[in-house]
Amino acid sequence: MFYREAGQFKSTYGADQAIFPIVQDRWFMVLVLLVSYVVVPMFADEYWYQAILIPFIILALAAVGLNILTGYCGQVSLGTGAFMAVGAYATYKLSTGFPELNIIIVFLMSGAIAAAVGIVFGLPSLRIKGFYLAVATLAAQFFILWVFNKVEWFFNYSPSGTITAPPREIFSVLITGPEASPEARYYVVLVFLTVFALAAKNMARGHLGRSWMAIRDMDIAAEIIGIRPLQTKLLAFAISSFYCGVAGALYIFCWLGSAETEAFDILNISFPVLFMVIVGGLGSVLGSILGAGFITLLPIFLTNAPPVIGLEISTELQKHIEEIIFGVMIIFFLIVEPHGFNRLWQIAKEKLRMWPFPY
Amino acid sequence: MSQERRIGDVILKVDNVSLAFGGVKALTNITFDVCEGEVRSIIGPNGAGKSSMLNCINGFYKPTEGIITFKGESHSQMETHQAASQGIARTFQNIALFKGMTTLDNVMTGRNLKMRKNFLWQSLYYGPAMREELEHREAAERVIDFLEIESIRKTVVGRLPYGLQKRVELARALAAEPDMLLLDEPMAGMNYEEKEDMCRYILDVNDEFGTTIVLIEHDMSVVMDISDRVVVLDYGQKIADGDPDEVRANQRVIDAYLGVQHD
Amino acid sequence: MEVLNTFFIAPVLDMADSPIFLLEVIIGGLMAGVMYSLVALGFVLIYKASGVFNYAQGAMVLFAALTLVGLLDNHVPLILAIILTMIVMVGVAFLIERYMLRHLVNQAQIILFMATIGLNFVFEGAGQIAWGSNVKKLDVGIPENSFEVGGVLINSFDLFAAVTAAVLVGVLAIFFQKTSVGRALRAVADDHQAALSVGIPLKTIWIIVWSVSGFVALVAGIMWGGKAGVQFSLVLIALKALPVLILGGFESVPGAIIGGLLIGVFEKVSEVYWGPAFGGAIEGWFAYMAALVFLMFRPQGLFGEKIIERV
Amino acid sequence: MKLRSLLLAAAGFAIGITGITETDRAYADELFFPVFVYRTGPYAPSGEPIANGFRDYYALLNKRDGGIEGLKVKTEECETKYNTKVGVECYEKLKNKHGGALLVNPYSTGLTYQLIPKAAVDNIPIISMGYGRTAAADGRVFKWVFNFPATYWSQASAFVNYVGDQEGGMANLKGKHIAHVHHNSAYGKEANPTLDTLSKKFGFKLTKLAVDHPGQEQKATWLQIRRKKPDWVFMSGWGVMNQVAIKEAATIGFPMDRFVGNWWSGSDADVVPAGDNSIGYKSTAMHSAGVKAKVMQDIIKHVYGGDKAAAKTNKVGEVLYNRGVYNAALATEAVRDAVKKSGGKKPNGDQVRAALESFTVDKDRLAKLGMSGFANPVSVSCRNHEGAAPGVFIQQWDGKQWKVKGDFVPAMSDVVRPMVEKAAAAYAKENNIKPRGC
Repeated sequence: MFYREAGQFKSTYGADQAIFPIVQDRWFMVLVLLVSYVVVPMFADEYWYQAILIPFIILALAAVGLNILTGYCGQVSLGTGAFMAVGAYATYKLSTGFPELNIIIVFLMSGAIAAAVGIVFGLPSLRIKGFYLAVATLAAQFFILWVFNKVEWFFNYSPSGTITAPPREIFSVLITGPEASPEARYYVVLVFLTVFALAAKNMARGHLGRSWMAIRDMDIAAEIIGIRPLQTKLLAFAISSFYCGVAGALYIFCWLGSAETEAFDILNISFPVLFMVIVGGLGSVLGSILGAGFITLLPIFLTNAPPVIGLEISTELQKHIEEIIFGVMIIFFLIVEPHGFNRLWQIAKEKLRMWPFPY
Repeated sequence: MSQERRIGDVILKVDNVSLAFGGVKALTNITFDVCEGEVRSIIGPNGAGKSSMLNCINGFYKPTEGIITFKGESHSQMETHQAASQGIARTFQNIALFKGMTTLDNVMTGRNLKMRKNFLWQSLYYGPAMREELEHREAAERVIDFLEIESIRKTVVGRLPYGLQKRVELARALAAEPDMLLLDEPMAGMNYEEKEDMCRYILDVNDEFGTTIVLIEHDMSVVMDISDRVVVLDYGQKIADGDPDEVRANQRVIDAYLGVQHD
Repeated sequence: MEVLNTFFIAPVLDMADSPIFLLEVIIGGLMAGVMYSLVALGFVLIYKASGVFNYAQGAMVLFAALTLVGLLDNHVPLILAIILTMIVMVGVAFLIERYMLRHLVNQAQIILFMATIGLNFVFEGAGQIAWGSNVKKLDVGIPENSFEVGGVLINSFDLFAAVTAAVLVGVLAIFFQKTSVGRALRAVADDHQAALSVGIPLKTIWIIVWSVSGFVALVAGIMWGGKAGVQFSLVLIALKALPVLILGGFESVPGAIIGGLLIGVFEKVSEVYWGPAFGGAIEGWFAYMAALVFLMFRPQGLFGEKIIERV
Repeated sequence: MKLRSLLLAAAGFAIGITGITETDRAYADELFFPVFVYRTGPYAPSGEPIANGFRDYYALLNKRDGGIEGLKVKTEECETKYNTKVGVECYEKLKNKHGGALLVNPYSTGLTYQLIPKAAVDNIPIISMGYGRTAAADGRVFKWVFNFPATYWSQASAFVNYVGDQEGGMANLKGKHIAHVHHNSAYGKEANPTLDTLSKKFGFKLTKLAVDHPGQEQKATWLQIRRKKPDWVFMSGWGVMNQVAIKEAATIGFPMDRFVGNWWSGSDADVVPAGDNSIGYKSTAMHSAGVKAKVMQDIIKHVYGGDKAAAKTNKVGEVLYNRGVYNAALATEAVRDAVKKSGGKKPNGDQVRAALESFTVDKDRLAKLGMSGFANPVSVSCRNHEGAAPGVFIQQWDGKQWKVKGDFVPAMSDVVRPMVEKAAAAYAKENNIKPRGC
């Protein structure tokens, strides 16, 4: 009833190509932005920022990046953790080496370095496909982390082998390091996600996105109509790694503050981010963000729900039950909607179109 | 109804091309040419090497021997994606659409080669990238109009019926504004009406845009009706070449189609 | 020049220095490789028959080993415990087919892969609820002493593992080649649709193949559990099997075996002789790199057929 | 239908999470200790006894003494799975609960790294007993972090001291060969700089062998040891790596009494899979194992009501259980000092920190704690957060239990301390911290 496109005629192709062609969608996005930029900071406390919102947003950024590669371009990668680590260590080296450099520029430069590394490890994708490629990207994962662990130059010869985010500010507001306020860090990561998600959406709906999807859907046909597979795939690797690199930099500089390579371990990052992309919906920017929400928030919810409803069970048993529920929910969700949250969102919109009349 | 058709000079020359997979010879010393603006058909029984021939022309297979000359440029080996930039577009025997994308997006991929704005402009979207996008959208819409697939513009092609998919594939090829269009059994699996429609589209393309068409088709009656000249392949060898009437009368062709034993 | 010496000359001289030790390293690699093969085999069986890349294979190894140890700790005799564990694994296979696979027929491979990740969590949680998270000693009476043959140290446990793997592969080969179920399995592996059309019940096949894979997981669990104690970390051995899979191919049983042995030898030789030059702990990524480089030259893997692309 | 359930789920979700941030009550008579545990996941075998030790010691305080100086002890466990991300959630959830955490024991290397810079902001002192950053021993830079009774570097130097002792004098170390088998992570590499320095000083040969995480396959490592035949092997292992290493050492016939693990490689779980082959294996320790100490007897009596079997299934007396008890006891005593100083009132984080900086547990106090002969005295100062005179015990596995062998082995502080101060200074410079003078 309230959500319908009937009567919204578009007289130009431009209007039809708009990112949210339907007026209600535009309002909805405005609402989401309003909530995240204005309402959330009014209510959130440090727990919300540090334990929920900031890690969620950073991982959502990584998921958007991986979705470019896996969802749009069809190249399954398990090297996300490594590319994030490249971003984090590059940021560390650059910002300790050139303390006067603006930290935002450092983040972007680190993203570019991650992109370069991504291109190198994307080269095998020309010949290796599917799960073989996925496993091959693990070579990147293990090798890169091994290097950061082994070569002391990367952590400035610190005897504990860790990197720590030094305090850096923009517009004289501290945004990294332990003293930075959670609000400031929240806004930084949120702006990054907003801008980068929009950019991803823009690329995805332009000719670049079409070449990626063409390679994904049928690489031979794509090549025959003139899409260069290697360049297209490498560009996807580069852009995806750029996103992951920036996410990795934020992960250390705006969230953890201090870490070693273990923070980017395959089980901590690479697999979970891939889950986010699949659960959210392959080839959907919005889906990546929803998927990141599901994968990061559900365990927190499952941990904290039983005490709230007055259930007292041992920590151990609770964690195991949590794991089972988490697993079952993934399977259940895939059975109900294999195309992810994005598809569910579309179905919801279809229903709203009809509402309150069921048919 | 048709304008005066202009058949021009030779646009494609296939010279002594052979193709082998391991020890198996798929094509042996094939030579023929295609003139600008004509409808040229390649026919032959199953396994005669027709699709392999097309695959050689657009660089997907690399001929073991021989030279292919297109618009004066000769090459024996080329990268698959180069053919497209030289102005060759094609459709496939088994539909090779991008199934996860909408009709419009599929057609737009046909114009990808002509779009130049890099990813930085695209990530901004507003400005040059949008202008370029809209320009090509208009071109794509002209093709969509032409093939009368407006109503399925925003439908994901994987969900379309077979006949429509074939048409979308043709649209994608046309969107590239090719000089030469390779059609691999565009009418396979269609009923009579659909075939008639498809014939009309092919002839219209040829007429209106002056596109050279190389066609593989099983249905002899269709081929004979719309082709200017026909090449006949059998067991990877050329057994006849000429206008439809000549070919129809050729004894080797009749034998091949009737399955007379080779000596 | 020094670089040349460190990376190319010194390791080779080192090898030549003590051929007996080189032999020992190679044998050590083969023994480790057998252990990798055992895990890889479970992956291959399921991938071959149902196209599912079963992320939960590691968790299945853990689950089977935990069940076995749990039964043994409750004084169930060994043979009975193994049989009971097998029954549990068959039951698990049945449940997986009934509640998961059946509902995901014809989905994309990556969706099935994701579903097995969900399965992985279920296995981890359920196994630990039932049997706890402690390290448990698994003692099924495999001898553990070492002896020297011509200066080469051999461990009877490793030897036992190698023999077990050989027997297991033999049994599987007979199962696949000689029994009607095995033939049906191969038919399904070749072509799902075709198998269905000649009346092979896909669902039964899936239950069987997941059960067989559960059996392989049990064997792997006994071997790895005997080595390191039965504990949660068994889940992680799946990561050790992945380079084997890309080298040997996801669909090839001999590939899993030969691939495992190759990776094992490669890992040990590289770690022992090149580890010092690089700074150690290189065997992990070296295995992946080696598999990757190999794949660049032979994308179809060790035993795959050359892929001819058509349109 | 689908939509409705989705909305319902979302609503439930929001409620569930909101429930976490509970409103403040007056908690003036409660001392809150958050307990970070890892009872699940790959490291559960180590995490469980530690967690039980904490739990039981706090229960003992409430049951036997009615709390600390008349104030009730309130604890809450939070499962970190030894995962930094989950740990951060735990920390943020618990730090302000029940009137605020007085101190934290992060019990996860990654979480400790994360919390070290944060402690000064949140005003919650960190006790990282035998893990975390070694440089934190320099209290001038790391005001809020305490790592008594010894750091990794002190431990490594104490190990060398022990070897020298066993070889009949430090002079005999010359020409000896020591191998360091270590987990290939920041943690595992901690001992390397110390061992390097000492190998130069005493002239022994050092071979460093890194084992890739998680370490289920170590054939290459142990074949190298078989070939190079070091006189001693020191191990910095973690999780499954320990168990496999001990088993492999037995396989190549390495003499077990010359194989010494660090304090994370010497728990009851570590020797289980190798069975009798592990007899003779040694490790460093901060305290003794077993239930002989009075505090253990008190736990069995007050917490388990004398039920020895129940105590055993709860791992009372295991090395890491005792570590939990020891850690909880020291944390408690520091808080006790702070309570006393504030006149019986509940202290805040800064007061606890101040108490920690003059924290002294001498022999008498150990006796009062029921820990005579259980551990060595600790004495922390503002400058030295590791405590004066650090060192380790050496314990040995006899097939049934861990037994401390010989005397307390002191660390070589003259070598280690300058290294600590150098590392701390580098950290301070990089992070714009002005070291305090003290």
